Amino acid sequence: MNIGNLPFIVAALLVVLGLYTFLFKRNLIKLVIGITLIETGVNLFLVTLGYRTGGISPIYTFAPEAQQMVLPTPQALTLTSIVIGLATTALLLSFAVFVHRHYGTLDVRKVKELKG
Amino acid sequence: MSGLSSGFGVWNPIAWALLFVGILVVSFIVRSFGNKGYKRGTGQTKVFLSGNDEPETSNGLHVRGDHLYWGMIDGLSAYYRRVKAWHTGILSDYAAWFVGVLGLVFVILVLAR
Amino acid sequence: MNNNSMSVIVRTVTRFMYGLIILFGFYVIMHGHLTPGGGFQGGAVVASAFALLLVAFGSAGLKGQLNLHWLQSIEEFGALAFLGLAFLGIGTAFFYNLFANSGGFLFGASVPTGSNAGVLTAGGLVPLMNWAVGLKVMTGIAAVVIVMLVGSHKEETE
Amino acid sequence: MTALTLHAPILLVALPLLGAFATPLVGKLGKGARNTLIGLIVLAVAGLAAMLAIDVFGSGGIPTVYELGGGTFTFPLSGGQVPVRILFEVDGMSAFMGLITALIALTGAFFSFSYWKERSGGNLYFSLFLMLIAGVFGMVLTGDMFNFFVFLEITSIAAASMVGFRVWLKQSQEAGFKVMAMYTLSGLFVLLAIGLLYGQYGHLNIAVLARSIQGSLTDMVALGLLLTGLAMKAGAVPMHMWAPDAYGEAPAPMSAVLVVNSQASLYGLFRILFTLFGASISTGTVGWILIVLALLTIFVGVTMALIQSDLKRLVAFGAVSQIGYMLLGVGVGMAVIATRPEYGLVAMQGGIFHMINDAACVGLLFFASGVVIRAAGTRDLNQMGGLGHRMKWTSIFFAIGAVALAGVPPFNGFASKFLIYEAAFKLNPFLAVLAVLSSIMLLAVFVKAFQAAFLGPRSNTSAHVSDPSLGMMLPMAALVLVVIVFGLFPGFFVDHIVTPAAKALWLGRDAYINAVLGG
Repeated sequence: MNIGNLPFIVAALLVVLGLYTFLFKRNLIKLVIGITLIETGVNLFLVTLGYRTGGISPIYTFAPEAQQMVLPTPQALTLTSIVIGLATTALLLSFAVFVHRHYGTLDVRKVKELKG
Repeated sequence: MSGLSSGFGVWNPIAWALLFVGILVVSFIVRSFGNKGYKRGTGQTKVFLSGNDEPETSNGLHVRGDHLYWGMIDGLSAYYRRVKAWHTGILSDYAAWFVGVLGLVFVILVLAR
Repeated sequence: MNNNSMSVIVRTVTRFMYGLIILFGFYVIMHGHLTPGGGFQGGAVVASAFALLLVAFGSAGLKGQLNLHWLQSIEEFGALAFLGLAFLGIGTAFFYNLFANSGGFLFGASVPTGSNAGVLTAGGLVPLMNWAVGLKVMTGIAAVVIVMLVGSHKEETE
Repeated sequence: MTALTLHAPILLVALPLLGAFATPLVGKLGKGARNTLIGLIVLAVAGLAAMLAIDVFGSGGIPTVYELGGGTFTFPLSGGQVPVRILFEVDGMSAFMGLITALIALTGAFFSFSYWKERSGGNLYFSLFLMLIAGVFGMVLTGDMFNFFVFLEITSIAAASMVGFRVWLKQSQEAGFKVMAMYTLSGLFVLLAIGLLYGQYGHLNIAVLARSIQGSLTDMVALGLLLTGLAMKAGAVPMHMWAPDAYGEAPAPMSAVLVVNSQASLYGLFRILFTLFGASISTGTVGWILIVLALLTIFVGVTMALIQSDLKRLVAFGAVSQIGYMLLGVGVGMAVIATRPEYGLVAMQGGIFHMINDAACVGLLFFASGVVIRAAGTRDLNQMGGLGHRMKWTSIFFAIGAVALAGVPPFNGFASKFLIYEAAFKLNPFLAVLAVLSSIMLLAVFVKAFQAAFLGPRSNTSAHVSDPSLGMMLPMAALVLVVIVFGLFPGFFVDHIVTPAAKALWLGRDAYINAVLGG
């Protein structure tokens, strides 16, 4: 098996683990952790897409001459995704704080006043 | 300009409105042929509830929201029991349905390819 | 000292470190157009210094040092500055880099091709936008951390 | 083409964003200054959206392309060039969605000025409002997949904050967490799909991707992720459960904007199916997936609305069911696109026309229900009654919105549903039967709401209420005007704004690609 494919497998594993956490854990904080796991998996996937074997980072400051660089676009995408992930995680955790204050619990199965 | 044609059906709101007004006029004409012996304040205007007396209420009776369509909801109770149990309000279930549909769509798309 | 703050070791190390962390953050923002990093990363580094202060000294220990209203105002200013810089080039197109290679004193130096030692005064609007983003991110994340900390403490006392 | 029209696509995004960041600062000067700023911005946005729409609809189906940071290239490109910068590409469908967004932004902002007058957190409210508007405009105008994802997340964050920013309300916090979690999940899967497409073709521009797409197995996986993720964000059953929570717990004017946000996700879904993938997928299968989702959405939405006793939740389930009609119309169009019978375009017209009708009617209903809930002091329909004695105009507006949404002639809801019924009947009579039946049940739903809230004898609770101030009445009246004018002259609007939008999706794939890459 090609060693270059390993990051893709790790990314898929992270996504699956995140989904598992999101679906089967009961604590709201753990749900948020599940979401960040999926996010990490997707980010890893994106950044791996741009990797070229033996490539250097795509910056010309003191760059060695005539060496191949990795693709910069996926790195920009990943960075944007990380920034967005920061905002969503902060928002989700803030909601979790206030849910705990109002409901007195972080159990996802007890936070269900809105139903039917 | 106002009409809408689907190629096999036609919908024209202006014509519809004219027809509506026309039927209204006709029904008023028909109504004017009716019995002129109608009197207010007599037994003719009393509410008829299968011969029973009108129930006394202090400031009028209001049929509340949940009382409407009681029969229909009761008739569909088997459906509503299921669909209410389905809307649990638990976030994990929301996500489970999403993942389930995702898997189903994958299978269908890959099979249809 | 109030009982929210941590041990004397943590406090001493924090006193020593936080200035350096902030300095490093500013470095990352300033060199965003030359080295890895930029406005967001540098801003996050600076904000981590604020977070370190909050953890070490507790929210009560920092009362009056970090004013939430000021932080939010600076954050809005950073965002507006970014959008304003993007609007500068609207004569050609939104986000048009007006100053690049203009030879002017505002980051107008021309960019050499290929490997080079890095020209700090090149990049046109990009370094300015990095500063705008850096301002927004450092104050924004600091505000989020403060709000979360204050929120969770209120809960314990109630 | 004037300079303003040229820059309209980016100004539609940048101006609300500018307003969103300036609102907290200007708000320190006072409410008057803040409201003036926001009023000017929404008026400018509405004007720009109208100008853009006139320009695009008048161009005979050639999309407008705007290059961010441009000045180097002229579009369409020639000789195998590919665009590297972010492009905004506006065709008929994008301009149509821009009109919907502008309509709700305008009425929603002016309604909110009065509605949020005595409430706290006004700066935050309007800041999030403008950010949500900016995100929706970005989603419908962009021509770049990753840019689409960024705007999708902007709308997600703004919408979820909007649902839960009143931290003192218990249930709004629950709704906020649920909505943000589900939006994030859908956004991440959309990003994964974009990564899959980028990994194969090395581009993010929709036009370039559309030209090179092959329909490989990886493409199908990406399509599944995009389809499910965007359908969830639009609120299609069985992934709709967040929608009534969100619409029900957000402030009333914001619920209307959330519905437009759902429609923007629907737009993204249509754009991906018709323009990005086009003929490289099995259109019959995907069309029928949409139709099945649509039928479930219509039926479950309506039946769940019938048993609600919370007024806003009732309207919210009604709004969910209407998403199904749009899916049904466009799904029928998709299912027959390969054979191209004459009713395919009719179905598309119906589904797309229903978007603007739904935005107007549901907006009106949410505004009116906000007024009703504030007057009655409760959201429980069982505790309301007799409000119509003192709130004559509000009850008339609510009734008009309700019958129009339920598809009673001669209002606008019937005009669009007529097209959907006819086309769906041609494909399979069962579809039309279920759609008509559900429309009738929706009428029953609103009869229940109207009877419970407005009819009945005067009571202690309804004795001191009155119609709201002119600031709230005028936006509602404007939406009523839209409902009636669209209802009385559907032919004009279908010919001039809906058909260009439908053709941009149905047969406009080549025009969309050629506007960027050249013939």
